[in-house]
Amino acid sequence: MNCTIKMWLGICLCLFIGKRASGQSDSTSIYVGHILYPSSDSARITALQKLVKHGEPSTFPFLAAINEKKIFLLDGQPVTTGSAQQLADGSEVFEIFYLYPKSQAVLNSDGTPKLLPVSSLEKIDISRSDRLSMAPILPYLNLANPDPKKRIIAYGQLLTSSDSSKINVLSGALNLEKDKEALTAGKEILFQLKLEQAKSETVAKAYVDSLDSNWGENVTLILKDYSVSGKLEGAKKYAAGKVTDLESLQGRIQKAQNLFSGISLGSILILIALGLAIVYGLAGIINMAHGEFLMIGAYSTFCVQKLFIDILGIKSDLFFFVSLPVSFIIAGIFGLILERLVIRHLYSRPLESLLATWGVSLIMVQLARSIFGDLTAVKAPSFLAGGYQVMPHLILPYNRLFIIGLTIIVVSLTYLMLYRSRLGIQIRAVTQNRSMSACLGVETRKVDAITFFLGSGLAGLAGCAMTLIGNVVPDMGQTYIVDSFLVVVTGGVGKIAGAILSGLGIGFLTKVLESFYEAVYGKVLILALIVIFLQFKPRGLFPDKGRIAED
Amino acid sequence: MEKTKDFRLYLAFIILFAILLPLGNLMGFVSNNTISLWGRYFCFAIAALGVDLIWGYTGILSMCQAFFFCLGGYSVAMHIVMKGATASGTSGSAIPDFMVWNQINALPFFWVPFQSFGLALILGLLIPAAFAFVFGYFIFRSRIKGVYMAIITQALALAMWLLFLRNETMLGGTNGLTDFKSLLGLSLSSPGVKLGLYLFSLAGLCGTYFFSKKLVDSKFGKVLQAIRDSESRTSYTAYRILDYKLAIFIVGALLAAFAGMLYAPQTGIITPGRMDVRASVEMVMWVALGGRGKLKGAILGALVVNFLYSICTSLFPDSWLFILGFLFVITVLYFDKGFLGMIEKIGGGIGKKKNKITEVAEQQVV
Amino acid sequence: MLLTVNELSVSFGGVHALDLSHFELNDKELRVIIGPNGAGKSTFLDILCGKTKPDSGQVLYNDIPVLGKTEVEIANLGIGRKFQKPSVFPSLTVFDNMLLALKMKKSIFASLFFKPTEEIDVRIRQVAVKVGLDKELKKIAGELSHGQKQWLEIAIVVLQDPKLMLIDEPAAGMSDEETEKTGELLLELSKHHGIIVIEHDMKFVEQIAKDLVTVLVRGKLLVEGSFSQVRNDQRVIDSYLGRANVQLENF
Amino acid sequence: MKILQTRYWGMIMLAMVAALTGCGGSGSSDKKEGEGETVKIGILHSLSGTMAISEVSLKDVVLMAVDEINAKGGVLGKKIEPVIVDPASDWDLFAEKAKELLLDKKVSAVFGCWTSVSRKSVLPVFEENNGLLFYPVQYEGEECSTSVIYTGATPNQQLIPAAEYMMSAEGGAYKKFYLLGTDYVFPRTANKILKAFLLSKGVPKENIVEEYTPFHHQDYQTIVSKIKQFAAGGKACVLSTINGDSNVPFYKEFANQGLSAATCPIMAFSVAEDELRATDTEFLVGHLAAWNYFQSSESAENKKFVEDFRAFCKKNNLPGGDKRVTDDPICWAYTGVYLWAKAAEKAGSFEVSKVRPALYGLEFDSPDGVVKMDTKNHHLAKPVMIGEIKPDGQFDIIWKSNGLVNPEPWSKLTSPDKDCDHVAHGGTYTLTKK
Repeated sequence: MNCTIKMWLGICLCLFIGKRASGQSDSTSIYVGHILYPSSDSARITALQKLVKHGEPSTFPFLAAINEKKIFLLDGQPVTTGSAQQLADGSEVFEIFYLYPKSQAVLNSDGTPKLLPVSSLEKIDISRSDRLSMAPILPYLNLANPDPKKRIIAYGQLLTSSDSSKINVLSGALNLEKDKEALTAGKEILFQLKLEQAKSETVAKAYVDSLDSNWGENVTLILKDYSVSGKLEGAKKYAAGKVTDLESLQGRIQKAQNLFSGISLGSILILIALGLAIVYGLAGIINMAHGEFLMIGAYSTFCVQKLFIDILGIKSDLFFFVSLPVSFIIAGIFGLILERLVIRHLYSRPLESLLATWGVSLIMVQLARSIFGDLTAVKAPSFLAGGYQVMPHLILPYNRLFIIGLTIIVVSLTYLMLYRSRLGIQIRAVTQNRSMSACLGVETRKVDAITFFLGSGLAGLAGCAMTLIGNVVPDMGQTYIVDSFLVVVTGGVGKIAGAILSGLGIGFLTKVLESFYEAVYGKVLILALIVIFLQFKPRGLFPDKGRIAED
Repeated sequence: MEKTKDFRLYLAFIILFAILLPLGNLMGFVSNNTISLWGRYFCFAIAALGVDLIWGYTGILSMCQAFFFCLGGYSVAMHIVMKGATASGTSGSAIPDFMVWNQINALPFFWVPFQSFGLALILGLLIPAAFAFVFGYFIFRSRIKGVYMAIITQALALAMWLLFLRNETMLGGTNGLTDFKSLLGLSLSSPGVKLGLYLFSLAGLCGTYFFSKKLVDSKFGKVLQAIRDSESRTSYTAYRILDYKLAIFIVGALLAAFAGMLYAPQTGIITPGRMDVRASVEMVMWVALGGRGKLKGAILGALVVNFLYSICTSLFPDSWLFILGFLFVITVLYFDKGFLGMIEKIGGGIGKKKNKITEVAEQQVV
Repeated sequence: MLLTVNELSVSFGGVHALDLSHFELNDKELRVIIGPNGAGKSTFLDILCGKTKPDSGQVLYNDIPVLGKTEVEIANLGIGRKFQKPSVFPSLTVFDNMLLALKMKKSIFASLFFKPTEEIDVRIRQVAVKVGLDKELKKIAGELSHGQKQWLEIAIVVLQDPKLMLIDEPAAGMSDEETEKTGELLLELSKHHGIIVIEHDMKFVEQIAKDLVTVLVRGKLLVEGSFSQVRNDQRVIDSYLGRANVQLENF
Repeated sequence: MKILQTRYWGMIMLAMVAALTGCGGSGSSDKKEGEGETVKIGILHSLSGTMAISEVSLKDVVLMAVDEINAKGGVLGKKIEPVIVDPASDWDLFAEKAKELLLDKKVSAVFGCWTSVSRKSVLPVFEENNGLLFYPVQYEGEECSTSVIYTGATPNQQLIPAAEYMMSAEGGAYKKFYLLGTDYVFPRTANKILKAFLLSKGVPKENIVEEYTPFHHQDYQTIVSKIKQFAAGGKACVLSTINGDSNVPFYKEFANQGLSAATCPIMAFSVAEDELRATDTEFLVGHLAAWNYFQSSESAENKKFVEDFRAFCKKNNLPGGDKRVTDDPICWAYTGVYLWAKAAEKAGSFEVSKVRPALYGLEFDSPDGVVKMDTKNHHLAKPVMIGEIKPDGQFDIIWKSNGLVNPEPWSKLTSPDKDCDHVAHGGTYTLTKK
């Protein structure tokens, strides 16, 4: 950190050499003093404005700290905090840096960096309106910020800056830029500025090409603007041509994005519908409480997180991996209890089971409400934040990718379990002919219980995954439940392949329709499509075949 | 014997609801709130009769009855709102308030017929019937039944609910239609009119009950039960199942719509909240809890469940969901014939008085 | 010719369930179809009554094409079906079961405004006596014994007054005495109706096979002839033997 | 036998009449107002169903205010007795429960409702029966009922200052506005007013986009990618009226697709501390919200209020205990009880017709500082603030209005011809143009 700060200051200085006479004047120190100890409200803002006007590089670290709202006093000196370290008792301490007149680390007498908790520092509150008066100088403050995101913003701010030497400053800064994303963004600004100033068509065209090959976030917009308001006719046409190309490319990217969204919604539906399909296939039970097992899974994840952070004091993402099996098992156990207490008595009466499970879902929702209150959420693990950038304009969020991956794994495991294991054979046997299986020595009751455990557990797993995209509320189970019922019906009752195919189909169609119509009309259209589909395939995608099945 | 038992039961029902409660209200023992509560329960009971005909007798589990209920409710509400707009005549226009707020300047075409009360009544029945016909035709044609039927109708209810929530539908969005002033020139806030609506609902319930009873006792009703028992046998005995299912689906929709028409003016508001998935499942619940396949069971279920809902949300605001939830589960588990079956069982336990109580639980099938 | 079938074929998931080149039935003929399990006997009846759609072929009933018609249309043409597993209306009374089956207008409105008459009552009682259910008319059909259900289903088919009856294993689950009674009933019915019977019980087949017997094997017609011809046909014995079928003992 | 049967039936009938009127009867047998030591108030907030998430806290804070007032001796020498019912997020049940509270329980005032539809549902009931409802939530305006005291904000007390702020140099001088909301009446009306305001300030039409999602919408992929396209080129912000549980998925998706508060801030009108309580605020940090009250207000009154509320929740073993937070509706629900108590003291009676006029112009030292009832239109004048979301789910107050902002139930922008005055015009009236 120490080294970063030094580098930062160095760059600041480099960038400004030759631009402004550098040097520490007495007035600067006075203004700094005014900011730290203002004699009146207006004194602080006047001093700040003065400092901004002077643009003294030596004050930049100080101003940047103000802008970051990370300015403190230590023994009367302005300081800021650096990276944090965790102590054994869980509390956090920070490295401390002096800001003015010199930016350097605060050291202990033995030369090691001094570590202090924030509470031992005196915080200086500087209002947002005061902070905003630094706007003209902000790009320069952040051009060398260690955080690439901040640098991107700084580059963007240069665009509207009235500074005549901004192109040189920007090129200088970009020479030092290491981050790929920030480089692209910075180059885009640079080329745009140069394009605007280009005098000859060949030069302008070259910059249009550079912009195109650089392919930043706003390239279409920039070229479009230029094709309308540019000065050179030939280059304008050239830019317009590029815009058409880019737009068709963007259309394709949009399609890819829709495809991805469809797959990701589809995989959520599959994850939920899988358990439903298994339970439903076995006993013909419409489990209205299925959504509530999802909720149980989500709350289990929440509890595991609480256990890790509040009780065990482990602040890592480990909890999420623990909570995957835990949510499966806890939801499964609840399913087992439900099966033992209620469903067991209802295997011969599937429609009654619908009503009983409806009652159970009421109880479970209220139970969750009185235990957990109403709104909670799981903090998503940090490695799932953000997304994978396939190309500019196409980001695949990690959490969605994770859910897709999880779905693939869960579906494969379920498939293996059902079609490659002894238990699977028993489950399928009971599904097809309960009494015959019983005659052949299959313990149907045990199989029933295990199936229910699995089905509910899968819902719990889905609930755990759902914490990545939504919050955890007692009635969260209701959101996707009708959709996943539709998936089961369209796929063909009790058919895993059907659930996968129809889940993907419904997810994909929803997203495609959503991009044309609004979400609601999309839903109505989907229903109409499903009804039409069932005209031709009344028993879903994969119906049971043969003579007996038709009774 | 059966006849006299039935007769006594009917008499008791009539004395209680048509004489004792209204008299009590006029004399001030029974509050207006109680009267309007029961008036609304009767509407639910009418809708429950429809559910029982479709599900209890024919075996089609329809989970979109609340949607038909709301279609009826909305049509009457549209008429009332329109009349209110004409009466208040804000800036000379006859456009309901919520449209003015949403900057809709011309009355949407589908609102026009509802200016007439007669047309509103006819459309309130015609639209659900037509809807039931079209939707039912495609569903029954492709022989969707059982669980499939339940889920498809549930999805229909969901889709329609979402549609009605939209403001573009021009039916008031989430807020629905409200601010009902008067119906046929009678102020809806006066106690007399409220009592009148109560009695009218009661009469409606009795009328639809006897209509339904006639229906299920006729050969038509027997065909319905035959369809429930064995669809294939019914069609090999030359009955066109599609016709019968469609007919009873439409009758059920009509009953629900009729109930909705009575319901809206008594409640003072109709919103899409009345037609969400939950509302439809609840209607099925009433019938299941009361006793499926028995008309009296449907009525009993609708009245008892709603009465409990009203009381429990006031007496046990924190735990009523537990109470109702457990009631559902226990009834389904141990009294598979619903409240009627429960009365029968308890009656059986008392022994000597059995012959008096079982009449309540009399079966439709002799 | 009451029924003519040409080149009828159907397969389930790639397996040929039925591949019948020609089949004929005269009016008022009682035909018995036998064959090992999976020979396509029930599938044949399923096609005739409209339950299963064949892949190709032609079925003429009184020179009217049957294929493509719905179950109800076929029933109205005069084809009645009794299933292997008794299929009655278990929650209705025996009387109501029979009333619903009785030949009359069966549209919605006809049912709505139906009034019971003396004539109908008499007709139902007649048939009830014939099948031995005259004492059980008020009973709920679901409470009948298995054999009684079989008879009730036969009564249902009879009351439809079809020209062609398709009867699938009428004697299954019946005592010897009941079986014999059923045989007599079928023989009597064949005086007025064309009947196709599927049966495994060879004693029973012997009792009722006054006309031709057809043997189906693996969906194909193997032999057609009198009962004694068929019983002594080597191919028939082989096909039963090849399948190690228990019915051979009765043969 | 015959006699036995008749008696049996008689008994059943009597029992049934008693049972049927049970819920009504218990009310009428209670002490009449003015006779006993207590005065009843009704609490009409959903404790179950979808709205419980927000409304339970309001019930809690109303009970706390009641406790406080009772501890100081009550109102007019009488202790307040709260009657709690659960309308279960069922709009029809709201009307039913309102009737029950007014007719059977005979309460003097009702504190309740959150959603607009629940208020619309009970409105006729209160007007018919001359009840008084204290409604604590920000709402869409365009209403001016005699029976409702609106302690929440009108559109001009929240939307316009926020939009002005976003357009100002201080706020970031944004030029493009994406108006995103849940599809119901508040966002619709709010966006209508916002749009009118933005257009009047010279924002071109193509720089304003309006979009709605259904309640409980969870999947914001498509919409966020639309916003991303819209925001390309910079100077764009989102004005969000997304409600309740849709917020977290929206913000998560926003961050995951690479948008941030620095590039495209979200100004929210329906995200308060209570919704952020215990949620994963990581994705929300830096985004903005406009309210009339924030828990982070530095005043001594507010600090005491927050501590009292926590202590109350802990004492009564409510979920969340001493980690509970306060927010705008909670503050106004609390203020409502005091306003009512003060007005009753001032009027010397609990009668609605006397309490109502006593409310006009009434001042109260709320946790938010001194607020003042309007002299004629049943709404509350109060300060407006803009806050920046902090990682701990609290707000950094970055802007505050100068003094109190007066309520405008009819927005001057969309309904210039209408106003609300209960003193001279008996409610909504149309201004005569000159």
